[in-house]
Amino acid sequence: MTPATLIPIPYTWILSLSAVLFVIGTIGVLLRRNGIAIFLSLEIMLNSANLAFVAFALEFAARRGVAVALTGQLFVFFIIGIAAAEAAVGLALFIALHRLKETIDVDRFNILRW
Amino acid sequence: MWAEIIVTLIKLAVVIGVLFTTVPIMVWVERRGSALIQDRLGPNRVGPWGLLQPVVDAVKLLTKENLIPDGVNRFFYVLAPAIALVVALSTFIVIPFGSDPGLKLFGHAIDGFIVAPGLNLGILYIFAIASFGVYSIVLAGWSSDNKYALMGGIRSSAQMISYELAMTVAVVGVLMSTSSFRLDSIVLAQTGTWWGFLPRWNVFPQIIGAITFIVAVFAETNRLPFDLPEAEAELVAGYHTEYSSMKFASFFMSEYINMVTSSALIVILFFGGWTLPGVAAPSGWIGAILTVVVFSLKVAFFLWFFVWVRWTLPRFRFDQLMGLGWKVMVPLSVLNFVWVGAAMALRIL
Amino acid sequence: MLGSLWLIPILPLIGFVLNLLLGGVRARKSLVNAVGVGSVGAATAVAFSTLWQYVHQPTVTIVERYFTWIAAGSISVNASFQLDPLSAVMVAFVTFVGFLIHVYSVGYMHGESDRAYARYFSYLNLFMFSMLVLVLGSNLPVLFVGWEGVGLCSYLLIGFYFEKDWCASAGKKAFIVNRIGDFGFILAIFATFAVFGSTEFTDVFPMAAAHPQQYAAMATVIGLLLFVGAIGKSAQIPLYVWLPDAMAGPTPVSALIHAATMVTAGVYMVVRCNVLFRLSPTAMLVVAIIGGLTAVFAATIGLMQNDIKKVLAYSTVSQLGYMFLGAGVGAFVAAIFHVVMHAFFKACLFLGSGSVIHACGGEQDMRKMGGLRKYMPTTYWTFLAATLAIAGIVPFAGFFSKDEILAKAFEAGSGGLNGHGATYYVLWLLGLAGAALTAFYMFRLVYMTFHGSFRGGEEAEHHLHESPWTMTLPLVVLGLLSLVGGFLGIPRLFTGHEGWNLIERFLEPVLLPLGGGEHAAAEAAAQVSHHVVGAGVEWGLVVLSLAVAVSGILVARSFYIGERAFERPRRLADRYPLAYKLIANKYFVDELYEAAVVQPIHRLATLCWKVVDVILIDGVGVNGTAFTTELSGDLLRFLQTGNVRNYALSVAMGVLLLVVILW
Amino acid sequence: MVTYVFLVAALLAVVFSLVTIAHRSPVVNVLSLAIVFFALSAIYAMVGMDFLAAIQLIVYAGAVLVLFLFVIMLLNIRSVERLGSGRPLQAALGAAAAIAIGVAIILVIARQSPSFGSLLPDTGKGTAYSIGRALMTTHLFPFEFVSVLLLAALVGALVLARKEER
Repeated sequence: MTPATLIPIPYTWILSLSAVLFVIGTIGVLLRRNGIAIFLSLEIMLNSANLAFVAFALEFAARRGVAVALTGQLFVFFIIGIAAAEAAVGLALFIALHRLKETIDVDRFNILRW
Repeated sequence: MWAEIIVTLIKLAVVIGVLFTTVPIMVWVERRGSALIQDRLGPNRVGPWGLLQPVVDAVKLLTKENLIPDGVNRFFYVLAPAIALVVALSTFIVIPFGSDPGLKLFGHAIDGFIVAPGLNLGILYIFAIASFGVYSIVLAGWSSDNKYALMGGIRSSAQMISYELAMTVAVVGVLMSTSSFRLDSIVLAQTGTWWGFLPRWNVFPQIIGAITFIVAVFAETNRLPFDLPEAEAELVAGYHTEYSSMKFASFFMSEYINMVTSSALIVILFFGGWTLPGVAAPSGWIGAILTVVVFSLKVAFFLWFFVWVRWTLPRFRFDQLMGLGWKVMVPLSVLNFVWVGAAMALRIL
Repeated sequence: MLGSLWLIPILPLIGFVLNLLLGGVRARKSLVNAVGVGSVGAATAVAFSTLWQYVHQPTVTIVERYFTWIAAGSISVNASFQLDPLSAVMVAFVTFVGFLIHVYSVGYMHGESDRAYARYFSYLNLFMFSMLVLVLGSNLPVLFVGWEGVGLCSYLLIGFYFEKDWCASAGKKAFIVNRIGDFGFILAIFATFAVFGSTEFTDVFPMAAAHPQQYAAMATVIGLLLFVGAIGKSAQIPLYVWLPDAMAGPTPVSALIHAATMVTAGVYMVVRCNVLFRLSPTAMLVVAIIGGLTAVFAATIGLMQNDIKKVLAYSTVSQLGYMFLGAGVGAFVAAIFHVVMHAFFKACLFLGSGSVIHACGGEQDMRKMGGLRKYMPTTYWTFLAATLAIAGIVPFAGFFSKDEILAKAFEAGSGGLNGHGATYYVLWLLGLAGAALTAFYMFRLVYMTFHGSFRGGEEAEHHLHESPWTMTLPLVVLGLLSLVGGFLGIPRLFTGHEGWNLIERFLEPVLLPLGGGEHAAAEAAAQVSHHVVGAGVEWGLVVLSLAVAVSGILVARSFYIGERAFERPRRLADRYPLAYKLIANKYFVDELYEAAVVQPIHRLATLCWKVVDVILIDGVGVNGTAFTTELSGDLLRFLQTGNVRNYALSVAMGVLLLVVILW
Repeated sequence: MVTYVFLVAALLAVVFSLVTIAHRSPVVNVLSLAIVFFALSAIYAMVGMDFLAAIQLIVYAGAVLVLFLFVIMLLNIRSVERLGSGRPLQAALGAAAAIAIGVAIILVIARQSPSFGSLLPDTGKGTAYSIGRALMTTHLFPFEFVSVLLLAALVGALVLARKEER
């Protein structure tokens, strides 16, 4: 294996980007009413988590001096898999809900209460 | 540094030039071919055998009024054909179209007959970029504010997602036996012969994968018998119903460029790329050019195959299309993948 | 076949599973026969070939371990089988008699529906499996598995006609009464674990035999607990009440389970654990007393029963009493000898009675029979042979075995075994009286059934017929065995030579010699007692018991044969009305149990239901919890807005809190 | 050069994720999210995780977002409400909570030393090789688990979206 070359950006930058994206996603989830928009915001949150994992993987590889940062990347793969599953089920849910009420405004679905 | 950029630019220019000239030739071939198959004459007025007909068509399209209908979402309406063309062109940069015995240009190694030699992702890159292709169709259909266009767009997205699966899994067999994403490695792995006469092409051990891939590619390029997104009998012209002039031409061109890319992929993955069994390419520029010619001939055959199939087979119904994709193509591709895995585990392959 | 003991029980188990499935698809009877009888037949063949090889082999005990069944800390129980002379004898006669009764059942049960037929044979096969596990098991838990298995089959088969209420309750009664005994047995297993750290026979018995003083006290406890189990399974006082009711099942079942095999499991178990019993004079005495009392007590009840199967049932209880008497006086070999002989003649009697019932169209009351001799000669002659055997007439099977037990009891009395000479004399007298009673009631049965004229009406007389060959063949085989079976164990007295007592020579190794001081002395005394009684006295005893038996037969003849039949018994009943009423009602034992045990438990159960269950559990426990939950839910539900975004906000707040906490 | 690429990608990601959550047209939302994914993919490729970059594009942009578009067109949603409209208290609290979380995280990050991660080297076989090995050996259980999850999601989506048979 060839020796690792340094990336000229600190991993904290990548982490900070991840944090910013996470906040944006959270705001989207909390403030949007449209179901699909909420899902899109969720995807942003998931991707910010992915980015954080990538950052940690790089940092881990650098500190340990290993050439390949695997575990962090694998986490990202699993998260992508879960995100795909979540999108499929979630969208199917919204199709079913739309059939019921002709809308996907989540504030209209408050029958889940006493 | 500069030499590298210049070499790359030259390669880019050659590739784009060839692609753009292939399109009118293909249009002519398609029209003459369909006439041949249907026992008609076809275009025969402009130039010898109507050869100049595509040129006239191009001029017509370029000079037509740039019309944007009322009620469309202008931004996406314009964006859609642009995406189509960009995607079609950018997939080609990882396709190796000839053998490079270490030639130099301006004192700089040309680094293979491939636009982006450093991209290890190869086939994965093509899949990644090609997956954006569906956006152009979906956006075109949606922004046109036309129910036929919308139907075409929805159909297209469903179709492309479905067949992308079969296509990807069919390729996995080749990737496994080569253990590389790089297309030039895949070609090199196919040199030589089995038992002295059978070319070492992937099509022979992986015939199921090859068939699945070819069928899936037909669906991905929206060609007959899978051209449901633009089925004229049902949807007028599908997602590009509302398009005219150069924007229509962009869709038109991207479809033909995709055909070229697909044919090139078929040749590289399953038919040995630029290699010929039992023939070693002569060294130097002449040998290199010869490999490019061999590759082009193979691609040309599959381009003709596209035309041939289009004018021979009838169109599927949409549910048949989806059923074929999910219930036949996906299992078949998985079968191929399992076969390759088993064969590799048993050291047959 | 030696080395694959598992094959013997597994064959009937396969038969059980197949027949269960065949019953589900209502298969034809011929198929069920092939599976049910075939599997037991195969098991019999395997058993006999195993026995043949075993007899020709010098090894005394063969233990086959299959897998560790229970492993918990220091306790470990193997699933393993053991072949030694005792289990060899048991396996041989269990499979043989079982096979004959399977054959007999083919004829007897042919009137059942296909489903019931398959069900019957599957239960019977399961019984064979369990019984073989019982006798082959090489430790107490495995033995217990078979023990419970035969109990279950007994329950299932007693309640075979479960659509009749009294049959179902007879099954329940058998099960519950047996459970009381099983409780003692389980405690005995635990005690064995606690004392010896193992329940393998090959571990426990040598250990106990080597250190008699050390284990004497615990041997009494374990022995008595084991005997409680034996009392339940082998229907001794006070738990005998289930056996007469068990006659509700089909007659072949009564023959196989409730006469020949299962009920002798208690005797087998006591003999198997003879080392423990021999260590404890108290346990031995208790066994002998219970056995002797039961022998006479059940015989007196048998005098006045009119149901042909009930007579045989009480006779079985009585004969089991003899076996325990034998075990209790240290004549373990004689006890097992009597088990085997009893299996032959009692199975023959039951099967004969089944043949009679079959001929009379299901009638079981002897007062409506009579004169059947001319209609069913085969049944009659085999029945007579078995009756002579049970009455103890020379040279039939029962003579040798019963006489051996009585002789041993007398020896115990005269030798003063364990210092209880007087008690053993009394027990010997009881046994002698029981022998007279046995001869009487058995011939009463024969005379009432087969002699005289038919009393069941012309219509029924018209239908009288001999049974088919599948039923008579087992009768003939068992009748012949009743005749000659006793020659397996001819005592020294007749031949002047120990060698002719084949069964005793074969079973000798089971009785491990005890080591150590005083017990060795007691043992020696018991050995000496063999020779305490001289040959003259022994001949006297033989003549005495024969005389007693013959007199019983003659009394029966004068009571129930000829012109004035039935007159004298009626006069006797009139003269002693109190005694008559007492015996005819079986000493009111069932009523006593009802009042003393069943009713109080019933009342306790009612109390538990009304107070504990309804008020405490349902009221306070269940409804109280529900009420509390509902109340808190009522109060907390206002937090539940139903708006998804509120929930999401709560999650976000929680994350914030978490970040702050983890700071 | 790499720094500039990173900064541009980061800027693109932030801007277009803001567009994603704020724009009123769902199609615009989806497309801007596609650009965000593209930017993240560029960052992954830049640090040497080329396989991850390709998967990010193929799965997210090529499949998940197309699914979103598909549903938007199926339900024919032309435009949605403004960001934060309705329930002002929820909106205010939500924004405050989100920003507080962000501030907290940034504060945590700020305490870390800004060390530099290492660029993953080109081993010739690409990262796909080692990732594939890891998925089939040390991480086989989660890998199989995800495949079961996807199957469950497939069935679940079919059941949920199917029309009720009357």
